[in-house]
Amino acid sequence: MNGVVEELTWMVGGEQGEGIDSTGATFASLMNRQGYFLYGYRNFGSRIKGGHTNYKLRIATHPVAAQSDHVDILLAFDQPTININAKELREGAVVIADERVHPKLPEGIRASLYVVPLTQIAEEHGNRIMKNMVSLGATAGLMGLPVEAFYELMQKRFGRKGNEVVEQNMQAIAAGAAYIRQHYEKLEGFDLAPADGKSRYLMIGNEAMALGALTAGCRVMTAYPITPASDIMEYLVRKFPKVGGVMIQTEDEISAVNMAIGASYAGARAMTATSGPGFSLMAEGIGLSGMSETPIVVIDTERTGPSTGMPTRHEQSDLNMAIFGTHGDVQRIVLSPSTLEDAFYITADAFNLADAYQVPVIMLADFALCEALQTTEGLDPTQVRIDRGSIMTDEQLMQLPGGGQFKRYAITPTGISPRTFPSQVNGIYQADGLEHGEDGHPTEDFDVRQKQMSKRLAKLAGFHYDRAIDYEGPQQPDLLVVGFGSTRGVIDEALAQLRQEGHAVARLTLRCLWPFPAEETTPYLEAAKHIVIVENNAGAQLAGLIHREVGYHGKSSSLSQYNGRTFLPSQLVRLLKEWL
Amino acid sequence: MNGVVEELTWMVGGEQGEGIDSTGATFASLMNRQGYFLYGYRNFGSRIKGGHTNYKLRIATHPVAAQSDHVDILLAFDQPTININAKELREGAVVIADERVHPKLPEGIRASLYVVPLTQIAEEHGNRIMKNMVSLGATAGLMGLPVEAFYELMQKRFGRKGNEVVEQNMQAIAAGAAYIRQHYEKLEGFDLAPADGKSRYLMIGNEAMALGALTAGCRVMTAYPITPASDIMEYLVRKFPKVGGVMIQTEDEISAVNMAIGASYAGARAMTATSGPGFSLMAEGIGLSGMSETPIVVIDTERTGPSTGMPTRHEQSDLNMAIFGTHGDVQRIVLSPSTLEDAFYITADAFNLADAYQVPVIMLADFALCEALQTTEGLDPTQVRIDRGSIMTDEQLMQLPGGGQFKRYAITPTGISPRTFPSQVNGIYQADGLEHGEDGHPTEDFDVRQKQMSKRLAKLAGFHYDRAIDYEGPQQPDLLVVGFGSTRGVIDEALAQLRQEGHAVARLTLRCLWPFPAEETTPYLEAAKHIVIVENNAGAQLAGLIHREVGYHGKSSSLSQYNGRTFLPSQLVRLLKEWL
Amino acid sequence: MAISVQEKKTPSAITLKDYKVNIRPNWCPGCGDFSVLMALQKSLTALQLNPKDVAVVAGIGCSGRISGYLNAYGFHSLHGRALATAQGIKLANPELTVIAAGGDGDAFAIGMSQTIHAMRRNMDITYIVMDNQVYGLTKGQTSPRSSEGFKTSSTPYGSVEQPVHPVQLALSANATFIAQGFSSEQDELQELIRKAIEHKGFSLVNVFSPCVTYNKVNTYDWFRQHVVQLPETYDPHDKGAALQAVHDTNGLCLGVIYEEDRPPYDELIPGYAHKPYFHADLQLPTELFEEAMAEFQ
Amino acid sequence: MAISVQEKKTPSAITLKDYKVNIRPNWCPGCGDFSVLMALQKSLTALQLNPKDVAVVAGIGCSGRISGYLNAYGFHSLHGRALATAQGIKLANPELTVIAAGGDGDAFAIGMSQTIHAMRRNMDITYIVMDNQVYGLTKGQTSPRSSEGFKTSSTPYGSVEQPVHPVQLALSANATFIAQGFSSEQDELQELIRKAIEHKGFSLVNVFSPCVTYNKVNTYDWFRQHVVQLPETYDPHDKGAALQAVHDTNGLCLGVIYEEDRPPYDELIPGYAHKPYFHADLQLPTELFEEAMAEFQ
Ligand SMILES: Cc1ncc(C[n+]2csc(CCOP(=O)(O)OP(=O)(O)O)c2C)c(N)n1
Ligand SMILES: Cc1ncc(C[n+]2csc(CCOP(=O)(O)OP(=O)(O)O)c2C)c(N)n1
Ligand code: SF4
Ligand code: SF4
Ligand SMILES: [Mg+2]
Ligand SMILES: [Mg+2]
Repeated sequence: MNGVVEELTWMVGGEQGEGIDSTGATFASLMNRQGYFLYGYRNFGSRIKGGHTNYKLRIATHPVAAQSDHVDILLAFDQPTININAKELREGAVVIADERVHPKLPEGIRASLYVVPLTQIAEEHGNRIMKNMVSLGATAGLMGLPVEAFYELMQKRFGRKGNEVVEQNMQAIAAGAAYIRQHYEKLEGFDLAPADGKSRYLMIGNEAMALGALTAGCRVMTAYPITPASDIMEYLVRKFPKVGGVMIQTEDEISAVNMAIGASYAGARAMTATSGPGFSLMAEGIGLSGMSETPIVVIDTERTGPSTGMPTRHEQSDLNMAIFGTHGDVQRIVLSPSTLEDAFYITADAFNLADAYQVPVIMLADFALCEALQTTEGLDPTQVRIDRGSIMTDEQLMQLPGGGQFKRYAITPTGISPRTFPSQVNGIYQADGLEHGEDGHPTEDFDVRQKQMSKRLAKLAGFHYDRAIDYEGPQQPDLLVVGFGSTRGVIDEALAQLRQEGHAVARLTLRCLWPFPAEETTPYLEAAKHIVIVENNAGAQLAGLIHREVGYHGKSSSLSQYNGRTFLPSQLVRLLKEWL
Repeated sequence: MNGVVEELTWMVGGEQGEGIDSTGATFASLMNRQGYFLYGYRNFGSRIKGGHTNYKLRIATHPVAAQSDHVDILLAFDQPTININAKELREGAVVIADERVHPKLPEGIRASLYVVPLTQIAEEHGNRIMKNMVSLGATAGLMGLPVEAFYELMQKRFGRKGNEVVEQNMQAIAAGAAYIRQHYEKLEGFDLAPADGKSRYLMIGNEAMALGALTAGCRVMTAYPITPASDIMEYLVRKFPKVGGVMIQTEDEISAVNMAIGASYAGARAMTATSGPGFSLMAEGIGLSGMSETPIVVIDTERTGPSTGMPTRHEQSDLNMAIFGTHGDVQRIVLSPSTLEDAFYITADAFNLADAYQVPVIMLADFALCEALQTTEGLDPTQVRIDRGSIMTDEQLMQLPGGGQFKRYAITPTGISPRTFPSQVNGIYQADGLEHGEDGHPTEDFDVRQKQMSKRLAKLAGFHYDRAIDYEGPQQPDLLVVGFGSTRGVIDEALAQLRQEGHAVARLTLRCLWPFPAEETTPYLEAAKHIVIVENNAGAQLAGLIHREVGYHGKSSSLSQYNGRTFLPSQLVRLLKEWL
Repeated sequence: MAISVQEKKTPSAITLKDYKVNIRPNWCPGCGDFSVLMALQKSLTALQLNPKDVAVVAGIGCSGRISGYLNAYGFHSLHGRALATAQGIKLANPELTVIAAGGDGDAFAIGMSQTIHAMRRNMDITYIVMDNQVYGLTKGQTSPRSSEGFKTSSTPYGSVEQPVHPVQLALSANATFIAQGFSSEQDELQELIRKAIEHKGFSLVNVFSPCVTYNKVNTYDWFRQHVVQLPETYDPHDKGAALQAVHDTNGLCLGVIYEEDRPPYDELIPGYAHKPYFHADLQLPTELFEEAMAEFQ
Repeated sequence: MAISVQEKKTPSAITLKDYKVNIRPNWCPGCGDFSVLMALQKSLTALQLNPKDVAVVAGIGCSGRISGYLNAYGFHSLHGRALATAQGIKLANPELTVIAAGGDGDAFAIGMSQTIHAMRRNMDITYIVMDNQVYGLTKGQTSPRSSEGFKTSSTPYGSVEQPVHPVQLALSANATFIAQGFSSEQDELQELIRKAIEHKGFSLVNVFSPCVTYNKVNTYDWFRQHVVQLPETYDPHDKGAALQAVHDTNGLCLGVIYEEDRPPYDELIPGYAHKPYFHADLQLPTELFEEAMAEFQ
């Protein structure tokens, strides 16, 4: 086809509470149904109404896993949307704005301004809130999308309100499209190449993690609301009744983590999810989980810190806390999903690992991964097996010599001691946060302490996790870019571009941060000429971790961004070139 | 003099609640008054009455800062005391035990057992609780100490109960001494060389820290009881009325840390003190202190972890938590006293540093340092200057252009912004745990965020602390032993012995752990042939920190002990020889 | 001895303008918190307190933004910890008028322990709870104040927990001043806040401050229909009567519900300085240091 | 629906010996906690519960050691968090008899919020507070239950805070069963604990359990002189009467003070499995997974 493009970035912006989210979601859904790959990123503030918000949607014929550099089409419901986002507009972009706000382009911006009476058209079609539909129609008009494409979606959305409503909305869409076609010349560069029409799924990382937990058999979730973790509790509370599970909103995060520990002790797969401030409050509980060897899964959805920070902005700054937070030497596992699929499979793994090693497992997920809307080809529940680890069967228990309590913390070569659950005959023991002997009773015997602590250390001594790392690129790159979490997508995109320019560059993503996968990473770190550690925090926390665990101080550099934004591909390309 | 020794170790043991502590303290006081140097270590369990406890007192004509390897004299009130401590007895040691318990020495122990009717003699002198005095008399008899030496002490202790009581106790002491002299031959090796008679001071680290805080102008302390930190609140609550200060026992550690933050915001020098579990609960508050740039001092008295662990045993395992605990990137300073004098001066420094950099300062003190009784020649309050850092004077404020709030978080080259206190005219601002602009109001502007976070980073970028390290030994040692906290004393003693054996060994003690004193330590680390990092935790936390910050993975080894005990000099000598 | 409100008056009269700042609250139009803010500003003006002598400490929530919306020293602290911070401020400078403020989640969920202990501790501070019976800022989950059956994103099938009763709890926790107001009754609210500040000791003002976005049950109208004014004859000094009133009105009575004369905490601290520490000479007198050292000999 | 106590009876009768362990409590001789332990063991025996079906969760304190002194599944959790852990256990296996226990510091200082919220949540668990009005394990500091003027190492000049009133708080927090006992009245205490366990929903048994080492004021004798038995005629179903009784006896009444029939939490959870999860098939049915995925199309 002539002049078609393989991807476009569309943004809708306006005041918080004006329906920006739903406009974005509707459009995303539409494009998903066409078979496009999407990456949607919501920019919203920590307030309910008012203030600028926008929804940036990247639409492509190929998988995309990062925000794009530029906006091609900006749908502006107010003038601030234009002002704030003007610098993101590519040369030749189109701004569609509501006539009612008397829109103007800032000086120096080389874009076309399409002034459309969005509100007026909506009102003419019966209701000003249909402004959103009119604007989607205008978008369709600009992109040469047939308005009929909306029909199924409108059916799904307004069907139960009656055909009339569906029709009304369709007409509003058509009117928006028509207005553009009538008043503005067709522009090159806005026609998307047709998609493959395949049916795919669109979800955010939080949903994928919640679904992963559900699939892994998690049946008790305890949580206290906090941005951006609340999605997870809100998802599970809706799903749990179907599987007999329970989500309980606790009075605080301290209760949440301790309740999860209780539930796990009594045999449930239990989890909690929180973000920075709540995660800090869980420090003591995570220590109890470690000391009492009670498995739990804690999802920490990172946001801009420290303290309350910027609750609705991106960051990756809880790595230190996840690995080193809580007093004393607490054995734990820290995992970090880097894709939507990771969010699902690694969360499911987290439950198996927690059960296998009887430790707290922390899922460290960053804001962008948690909240960005992404396309997946599908998630495979058959890849999720449920393995509850070392548990005494009733038969085994019956064969134990009677008398005395069960040796829950038996010293074993692996450090892993089979456990029992309350109500099992012959399995009685005490779980304890104090140092304890084999039967769980507190001790102050120096030798027993030594043995129990060594046992706990032993558990993770030879830890290996299949998904610990993901490497992509030549074996002896000039530059190895290391990262974790959502940076994977943008790094891939930047590296693709650098490779096109002839550079030998590679990516190493850490999906297990602790126990640090030294064996898995060392060959790659060793082979690289230079290493750049890319992360979204001010403390270069991943760099510090790598230095601590395997060194390479001399040939590694740190690239940290901590303004609440994700890296953009072209920005990363530019920054990485410093080392090329 | 013939056959005198330069030091002796005496231990008294019995059931918790039997007055073991006070017997030890009395003897320590006596020897202090003679001018001996002392190191007293109490071994007690996390229970109130019952269970074995002992008090081990090292008495020397020269400074001592560690437990000794062996016990010379064991005063045993019960048989378990003999059994438990038998392996610590040096060959030829004397065990003085109460006849009433029919004491026996375990097989293979080459010591003399002096069976003395302690209780009976006490009863004969009027009161069985004087058993303790009788036993001290027996000790005196063995050591050839004149019983008159006790007189002043008895006066001080029982003076207000009347002369009769003093006399009664003196007679009990005399009877104990006489019994030994009459029934047992004088042994070689128990006569201490005379001390210099100089007046010195005997205190525990917690008292030195509390006094340091008081001297530095701390006037608000908020705390929740916990072992081994409670001494500090209990000391200050008694002293504060004299200086108008206030100690408030809060409902928990969360309140404690936030109340301290409030007090500091309003102009007080404020602190809190806790141990592991409480320290974990303070994670969120420490983040708020960092983000709002409100100085506070937090003393963490480490005990055996993780979780509730062993509350009355030694450990150094909160280093990771102190430096890396709390979500997000929180700027902080972590100091660690290594001697009694450090406990005083560095605590005082902590308040100046907190005020200077407007950050939380964490005093990481280990159990042995907090609780061991040590001799000091004196503490000099004139070395403690009070510097409140950058504060706007009323005059400066009056000269500000009116209108708008005070720019509390002004961007400055050093990152340090002058502050005001409520009630100052023209100084109104909001302190905030959310990201904020210069006037403290919340912001979600990416650039402002970037600037404020960079400002906070800048504060500690070139941080230098005079007392950051202490080095002792040759410039190019074959072995450099690195440690922090109370290990300093025992390392010194071990190294002295190794030097006598001709080894070139040196000690590097870190008294500032964060910001890591890379510049100060690198020359020493570089110069050493091999490095051994000695610490009392299972996670080799200090080793990890050094690796992270400056590397030397290749030539450094880790020596960790985590059974709740301190290292002993001969043990350390033996262990270190592995690298010599 | 806390400095009395009278003494703080400055020669030039304080006007409402002195408490205004140039920042537009980010609350939703119609949010009950606007009225609370205005009532607070008016009370402080009525008391002729100089803004520099007032510290407002807020928790985290929509309500928690209040500290940034008036001209006074402010501390936007942590979720649930405003009272702890506020008490610290009061201790460090007893001459300040200290107001803590926050939401119902702040006060009665995560901050429940802080709330009850502040009440029994009875420092001379005022706590304003903006009680909208929902979590506003986190987008509408249930709160411990939500009624049974209340549907939210975290309780899609309706809440199954008994709500907490702020006034009853405060009565059991020995709070010495307890009032309840309603955003729609701004004049009364201003009066209540003024009295609360004047009260020597801990004062609670629980305010029904509707969340127009997430609480479609406890709306302005709902409150208008359900609140009950305490009669003129009501004597707030009788705890029994207070309990009865709360019981009879299902917790929905407005006015000063309870008041008791009890010396505030700072008057009871032995040897307490009773003045701002930042003005004080912090040097430890030599004789005190020596006395302290002598104990170690 | 919680399994009723009757159904749990095993053919071979449970005797006190079944609840004994071979560990000597490390409490001081004479500590009130011995009696609480014995009363608990006797109640469980009286109820003919099999030890394997009982979980005892304790906090940290002298009192907190109780979970290790009887033969039952135990969890020695964190200071102030026994109730959170206990609720988690109950959720995961509603067939268990879950007892939480701890000290007054545990319950009313650091754990205050957990205590109040557990009460209003009304899960079917029993909470035994060993209320000695002091911090025992940390060597005798003041507790929120200490009376004004009480001298301790942390209040050498006497406590200046109002103590908290467990029963009043529990009444305001909607606890559905509230009893108070005394270590010296072991038979009654055993009876109270038994009734508390039988009660469906949250039950509080606050026990005056003297600390003979650190509390020289509220001694056995002191309690003997001050406690008041509720009369035979007393009806625990009347909240007003309960409040009155507590008021009249200065909080020192013994007996079942309040009792109310309200469905426990787990009966109200929509779709809840009501059976131990560890027996359940955790595999997510394919149709449910597909249904879930379809929502993302
Ligand atoms: C420790 C912690 N947990 C959770 C949050 C997230 N959070 C912010 S405000 C809020 C509750 C808001 O409800 P409320 O206190 O009633 O205030 P409102 O917004 O309704 O005024 C929560 C849970 C947080 N900031 N800190
Ligand atoms: C988070 C935390 N803070 C403090 C402590 C120390 N601590 C242990 S027991 C206790 C209080 C004991 O009092 P109480 O709960 O009344 O129990 P009692 O010993 O009197 O039975 C405290 C403060 C702790 N273990 N954990
Ligand atoms: S969400 Fe509710 S509480 Fe928050 S600002 Fe809007 S109306 Fe007010
Ligand atoms: S200190 Fe008190 S509470 Fe603790 S065991 Fe002794 S008597 Fe009991
Ligand atoms: Mg609210
Ligand atoms: Mg107690």
